Amino acid sequence: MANIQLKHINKSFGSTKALKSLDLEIKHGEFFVLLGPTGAGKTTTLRIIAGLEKPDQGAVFIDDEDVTNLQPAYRDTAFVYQQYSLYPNYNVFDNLAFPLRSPIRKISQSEIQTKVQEIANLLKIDDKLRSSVTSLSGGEMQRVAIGRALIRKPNIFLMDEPLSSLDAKLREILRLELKRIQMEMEATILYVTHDQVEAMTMADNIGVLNQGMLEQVGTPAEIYNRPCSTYVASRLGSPRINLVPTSLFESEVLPPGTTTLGIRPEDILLKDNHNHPSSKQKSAMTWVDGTVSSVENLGAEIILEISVNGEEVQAIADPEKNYNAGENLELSFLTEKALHFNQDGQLI
Amino acid sequence: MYALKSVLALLLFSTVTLTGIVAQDRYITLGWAAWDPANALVELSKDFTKETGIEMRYEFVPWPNFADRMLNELNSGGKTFDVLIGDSQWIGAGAVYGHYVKLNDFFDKEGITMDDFFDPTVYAYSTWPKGSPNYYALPAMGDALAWAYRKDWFAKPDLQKAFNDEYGYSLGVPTTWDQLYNVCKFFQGRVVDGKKRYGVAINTERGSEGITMGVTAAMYAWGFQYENPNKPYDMEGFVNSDRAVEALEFYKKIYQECTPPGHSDAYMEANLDAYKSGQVAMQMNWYAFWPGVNKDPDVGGGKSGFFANPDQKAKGATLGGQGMSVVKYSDKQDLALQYIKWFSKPEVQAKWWSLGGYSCHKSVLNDPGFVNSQVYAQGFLDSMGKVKDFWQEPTFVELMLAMQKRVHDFVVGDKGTAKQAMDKLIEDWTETFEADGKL
Amino acid sequence: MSEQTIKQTSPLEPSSFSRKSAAIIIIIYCIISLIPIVWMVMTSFKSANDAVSYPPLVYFDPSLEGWVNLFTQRSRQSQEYLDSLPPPETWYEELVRSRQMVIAGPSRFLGRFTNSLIIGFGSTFLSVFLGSLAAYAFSRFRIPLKDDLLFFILSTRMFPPIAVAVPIFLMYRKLGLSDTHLGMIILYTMVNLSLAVWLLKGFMDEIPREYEEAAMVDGYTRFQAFYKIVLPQAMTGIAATAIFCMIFAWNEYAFAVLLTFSEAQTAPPFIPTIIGEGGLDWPAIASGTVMFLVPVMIFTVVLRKHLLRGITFGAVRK
Amino acid sequence: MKTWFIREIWENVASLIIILGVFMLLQPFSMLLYTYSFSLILGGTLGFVVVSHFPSNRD
Amino acid sequence: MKNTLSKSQGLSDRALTWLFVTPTILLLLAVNIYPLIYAISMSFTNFYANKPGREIKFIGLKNYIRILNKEDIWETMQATAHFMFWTLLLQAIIGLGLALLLKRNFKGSDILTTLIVLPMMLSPAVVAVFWTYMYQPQSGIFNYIINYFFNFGEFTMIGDVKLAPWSIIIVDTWMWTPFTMLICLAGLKSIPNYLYEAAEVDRANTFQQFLHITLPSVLPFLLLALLFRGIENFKMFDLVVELTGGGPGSTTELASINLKREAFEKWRTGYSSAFAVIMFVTIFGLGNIWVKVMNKVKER
Amino acid sequence: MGVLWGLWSSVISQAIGINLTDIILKNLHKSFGNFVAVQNTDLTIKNGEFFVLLGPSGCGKTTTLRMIAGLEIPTSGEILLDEEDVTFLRASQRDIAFVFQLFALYPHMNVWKNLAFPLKMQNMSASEIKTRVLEVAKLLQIEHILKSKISGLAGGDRQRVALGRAIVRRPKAFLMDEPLGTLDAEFREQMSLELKKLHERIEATTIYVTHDQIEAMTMGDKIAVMDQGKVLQYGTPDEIYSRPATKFVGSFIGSPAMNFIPIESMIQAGDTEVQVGDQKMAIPRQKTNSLSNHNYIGVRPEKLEFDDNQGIPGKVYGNEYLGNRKICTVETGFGQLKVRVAKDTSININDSVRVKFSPESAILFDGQTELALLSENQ
Repeated sequence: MANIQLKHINKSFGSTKALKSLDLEIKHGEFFVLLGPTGAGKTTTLRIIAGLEKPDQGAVFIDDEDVTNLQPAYRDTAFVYQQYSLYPNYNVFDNLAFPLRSPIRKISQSEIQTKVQEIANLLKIDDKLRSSVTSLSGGEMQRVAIGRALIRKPNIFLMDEPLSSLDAKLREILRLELKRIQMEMEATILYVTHDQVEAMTMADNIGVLNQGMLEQVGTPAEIYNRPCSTYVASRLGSPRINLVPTSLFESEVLPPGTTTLGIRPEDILLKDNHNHPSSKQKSAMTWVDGTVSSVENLGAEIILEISVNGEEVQAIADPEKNYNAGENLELSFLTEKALHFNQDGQLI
Repeated sequence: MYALKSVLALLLFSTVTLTGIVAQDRYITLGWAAWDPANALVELSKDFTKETGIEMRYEFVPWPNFADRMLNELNSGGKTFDVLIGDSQWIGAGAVYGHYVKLNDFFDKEGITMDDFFDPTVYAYSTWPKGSPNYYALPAMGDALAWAYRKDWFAKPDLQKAFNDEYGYSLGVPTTWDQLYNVCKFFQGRVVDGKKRYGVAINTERGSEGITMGVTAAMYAWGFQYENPNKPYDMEGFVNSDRAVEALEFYKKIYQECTPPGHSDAYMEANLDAYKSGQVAMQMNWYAFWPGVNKDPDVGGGKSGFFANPDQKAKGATLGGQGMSVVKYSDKQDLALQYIKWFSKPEVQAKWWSLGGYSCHKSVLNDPGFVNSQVYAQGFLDSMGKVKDFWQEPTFVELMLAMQKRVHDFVVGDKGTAKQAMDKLIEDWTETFEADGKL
Repeated sequence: MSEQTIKQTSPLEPSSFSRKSAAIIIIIYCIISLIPIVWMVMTSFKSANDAVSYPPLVYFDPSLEGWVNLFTQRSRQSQEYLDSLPPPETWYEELVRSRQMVIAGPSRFLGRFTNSLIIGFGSTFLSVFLGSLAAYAFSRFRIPLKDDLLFFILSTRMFPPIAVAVPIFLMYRKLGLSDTHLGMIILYTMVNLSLAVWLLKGFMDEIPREYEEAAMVDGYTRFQAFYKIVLPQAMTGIAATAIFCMIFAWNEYAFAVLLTFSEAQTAPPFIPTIIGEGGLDWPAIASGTVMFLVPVMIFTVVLRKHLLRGITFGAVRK
Repeated sequence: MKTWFIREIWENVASLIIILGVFMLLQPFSMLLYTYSFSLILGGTLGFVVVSHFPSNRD
Repeated sequence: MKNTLSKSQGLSDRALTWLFVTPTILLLLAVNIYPLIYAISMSFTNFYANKPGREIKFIGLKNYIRILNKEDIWETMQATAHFMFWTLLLQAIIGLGLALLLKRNFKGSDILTTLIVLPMMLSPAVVAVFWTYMYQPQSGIFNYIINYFFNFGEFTMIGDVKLAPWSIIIVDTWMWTPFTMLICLAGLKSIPNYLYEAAEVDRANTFQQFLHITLPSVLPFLLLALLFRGIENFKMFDLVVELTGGGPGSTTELASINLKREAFEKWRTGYSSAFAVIMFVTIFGLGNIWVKVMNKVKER
Repeated sequence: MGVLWGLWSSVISQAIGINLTDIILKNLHKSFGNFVAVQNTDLTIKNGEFFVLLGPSGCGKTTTLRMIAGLEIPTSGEILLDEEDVTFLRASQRDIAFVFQLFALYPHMNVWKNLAFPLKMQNMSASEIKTRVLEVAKLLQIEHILKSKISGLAGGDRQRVALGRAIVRRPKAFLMDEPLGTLDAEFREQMSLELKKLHERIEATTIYVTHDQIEAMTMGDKIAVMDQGKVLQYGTPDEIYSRPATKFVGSFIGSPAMNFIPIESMIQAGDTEVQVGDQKMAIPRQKTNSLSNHNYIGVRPEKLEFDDNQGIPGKVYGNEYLGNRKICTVETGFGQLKVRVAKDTSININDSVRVKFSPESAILFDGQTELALLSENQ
């Protein structure tokens, strides 16, 4: 296990700049998630660490050693892909054994046998060892792929959206298991995803990438609660954060320069015949009028889209209550829960 | 990977087995056309191997490819052949470009003299420049274009009567081209022995030399000349003379009116085929084939007669035949010369004739028994007495191919007039001679 | 509208009537287009006389004459000579004797056939070997002027053989390569290489890079990854390419007729020159043709799934 | 300025010239057209090679 | 674990690129580009390959001028054009027709496709020899079958000035219609079914679907096939040489056959090199167009 | 009332130019060879309704949709469109629009031609086509790409063009087969919103097929949940979430899914508690008997809570932070249970906890039929 440092990495493909002076540090035993939309530079970062891509500028350190010019084979990383991770010309056993058989590793046949067996047991695929990989289901394939990464206990696991090709239910299960395995093995994982739920639920630390630049690094709670920019704020949380002009809640006392307020939907309070906030809360709030424009019942909660002075605001409401489109209500929020952003979208 | 490996293994294996084949040392390779006389030569040469211990190998190339193949070989300096029996017209190129070994010294040393050989054959098959005492080949196979006819049909009384009714003279061997035409026309489409027959099979082939060899047979009979006898390479008025044009038109008339359907690209084999299968009453072909025809189960055994090229306004016959040369690029010239020495012996020449080869040796031809030894022997002598040959220039092939095209386009391709064809031929030939520096 | 009138499950599928009529037309076309091939096989079992009989014979007494003629050289002999020979030992000798001939030796056909095999396999191996290397590089690496290089490679295939043959003939004459197996192997490799590169590049493009990258991360070099991961996966493609190269080399005529004469001559220029007793020996030619074409037909049937890519340089895939 | 160097358009122009040249080469109507066909084909082909290096308008 | 890794590095990608590409490029340079340049340089001379020792003179564009003013060669181009025009037309119509029929996917269409494809895979030269047998005026099965239906009496396909051009068109069409068919079939199969369904719900009738969906989709494929066949037939040699040898007269003497005669029979090397250059510039030009169409088709 | 509604809808349809249509499926059945894709389906889709067919892949929802469109022919049953039996009519004779999962835009035509195609097929005049296309392009805000090639379009634009092609003809009904399935997750959210708004504007009868339960819940006026060719439940999103008719519906709807606690006893009418392991737990009063003695209690994650004293004992296996909430996975003797708790709940992995639920939130499912057992709560 090792720590990883990227220093001032620049990388361009033709005229597009994939990474712009990226600095990143991943500590030993950390589950680090790089979050960003397609094209943000997540995968490029991963490939630079693996050695599959060379940075135009900057250096990569693994365990404080400069590996920028080292071939992938000698970096001892493990890569798990979204798909195509398994070699279709080998069966499950051979796929698992493949990294161990590398000529630079010189591991005896019997040792390989034991190690494969161990990993197969851990991942509950021991009954599939002799199957051809093409006969496996999607979930089993991804287990084998993760197993092949685990088997040689590399410096670092690099995972490129490994769960995104699976269906929702399976994703939920593997998410949980992957986190458990990482904790038990104390593995260092750099995990790339565009799915904020995966990032929030698994990461020790999240790095939010935007157009080749790292916007913010922090624990899920830090990033959720104190996003440094409107970009980061809107990447996390479902339903999305409300970013509204300050004019909407005029009476607020705001820090100078604030142009946008960020209020999470769950922090919007509703005052109507259904809702009675406590008197202590009441004092800190300004109430405005709004009209329900649509109601989305997700079962466990209701998402109300409320139109306030021409702005659409989303709020989470109790599913027990009955709302109808066109209904008028008053809404507010707790001052301390609001995030203040300036003109450039930066947190004040 | 296994597939790749096995392919590689197979490749190696086949290469190894192949290289194993080439081993022997004392042998020579003789190249000739694939036809009946070649088989006779194989039979004849068994004696040579017996005498000298030198093994003989052969490469007989089918006629349509013969010139192509051999000239390719010579032009690329190939060592495949030691002895080559090549067409008379190749002598020029063989001598000028040094493909053939000049044989004068060898003849002198071994006491072989060209005086022992029939003069027209020496002139045609072995000298360059023509008629000079520079010998590049030993006359090996005398040949000329002649005709075979169905003697058995000609003898049928009902046909004789019908012919007489139509033409006013009796059906027999034609002595002029007019008569030849009458006979052809008579048989064209006639039912004989219950089957539909056609007049004649003549040369029409485009690819090598076929139609030229046929057309010149007619042209010579009309008195055709290639050039002004007083001014070499002056062709205007000779090549496209009225006689030449008339002969060409006559040939086309025969082609259009008297040949079997589809006879548009025929030379030796096709003519033989048509004749042997009973399609035609007559065929044009080389003497070389007559022994085979005479022995043929269907048309041989007296059913066929043979006659020399008929005359019209002049005497003439198209020369065929070949001389035997030693290839300059050969590594075994000594062995090859040994073979030529053996072949020139009178007793070998005599056996050569008896096996079906056409000897050019005077001891054979002047033998009193010669004329009666075969039914076609007299004709052969007659023909050889009046043969004429095509250009024997080093640029022979270009000249030949030009004539092939012009003549074939007119006769078979039905393009333009005879005069135009001959005019264009002069253009082509002039171009060639100019490029060669002769004009 | 009643239920019976519609039998197909989807209204867009062709009705069974239209399927049947399509099938009938196709079958008729198929029969017509197969007549030459069937006729060829039949002719190979005819006697020389039956082969040229009029009207053409559909029912005939099968004879192996054509096949015997294909493999032997014969010479016609007089009856007396034949009588003087010891009785024939084999069935084919007997057959030849019955035509008043004796076997003078084996024909050249087998040699030409072997030449076809050697040159075919040799050039196929070379072009697939070099082609897969080049195809991998073109598929994976950034190469300057890649598109131009690829077009250049492709264009070499399109050149008319006759046009290229002139300088090649002269070059080979200088190098002593004319009429040699090696010369023909190099030549056919050159022609096939473009097909091989294009086809194999197509196959390799379809193998996701992730596979070899995973292998490289797993501790293998790029070359090992190519060898262990890419090649095995491209195996069907390689096999298909190999067979296409083989078929090309097998069928090629123009170069063969211009650059080979005897030593290295392949079958296509030879078969038309099979001579019988005066004229073309059709049953022998038919036999040679059958023997020459059957391997290709078998390949075609086996390979039908890959056919399309091969014949169009991989432009169209199924 | 930039719009003058669009590959697709010029490729079509070059293709048309080549096709016109090939037509002239093969037509049975006029010897004159035949005589000048090769210049057109050669020009079109060389032109094609040049214009195929212009930037594509899809980039 | 890390210590077990040996530090010797494999070949870099760049080195590997050159290692992989160079042999191919070198071979093609040696056996293709060198001869090509050689041919171009010879085309400006009066070189005769069968006349060793003869002075080789630079004669500029004279060879080109002669070829481009020579009626004989123009005529071979016309013969080639006649051959190309009809083969392409027939193959387009029959090939597309067959493909449309085969697309109906009846039982056994797979096997029938394979059988139809057979002629295409055979050696043209060998096949041609056999067709000459079938074209025999009396014993040939082709003539027999035609006479069975139409009774033209005795006729000869390859010997007749009027019929010979058709004899080669028939064989080429027989051989290569499957090619057009296969590619059209691929084009047809590449049309996703949902396009027809979309057209159906957009209320297009069957004919309109053919006109607006099938035809536009299959046309690029057909063009690809025809261009390819056009290039192939422009340089056609083997099939026709063995079938008619260019005859009767010069009626089927295609450009390649004429070139072969000039180069390998008359040995006018310089002259024929110029002819060769004209042919491959033409093909190179058409090839560019072909690749353009191919890339368009590939994008689908 | 009915008369009024009819009048009102015809007024709307006149205004927008779209006919409103009832779609009725009667005992619809479809099999491919031995495989039964859809069995005995009865559904009524009302005028102007946004109707969602929801189910996992292969459940028969798409086949049902295609039968309504006329792209498949039912094995048996009837389809009524506006009271007309269209069961055996071809799609082109039905006047419906279909939005395909892969959009099915004509690749060789540009956007304009794609939009104009359906109108052209009706031999509409060129000028009218132009007005209509422009109108639709404006509605969908795709005026700027009208001349673009299809291959150059982004997913969202293709989606809009596909919708536009459906709208432009003003059909009787829209059928959509997972139209958002191929879009990126982020984009999907936005498009589903747009789609819903579009529907609110034009109010056309829409049948929407999806496998994504969130899409179904947020967009559908009515949802029919299908599995293995059968419609399991049919109702409003709320009904389907809170009162799943079968165990499958419970597990298919909701994220995370409903928890199922197995119980090994018969349920009798009148029961108010069940034995779970070694403790008794309160349930709503049951109205029917179960058929088997392997049954399940179904509880939604948000209805489970931690308790110090009572409930099912277990260990925290996973603890997933989601910003506004947490999902705890608890390993118990009855399998893993997912508990949704507030975001500030402090809980750690491997903590020992007890999980309980309020009696009224439990739904019991018969182990044999997997149907929900009726209780007084419903």
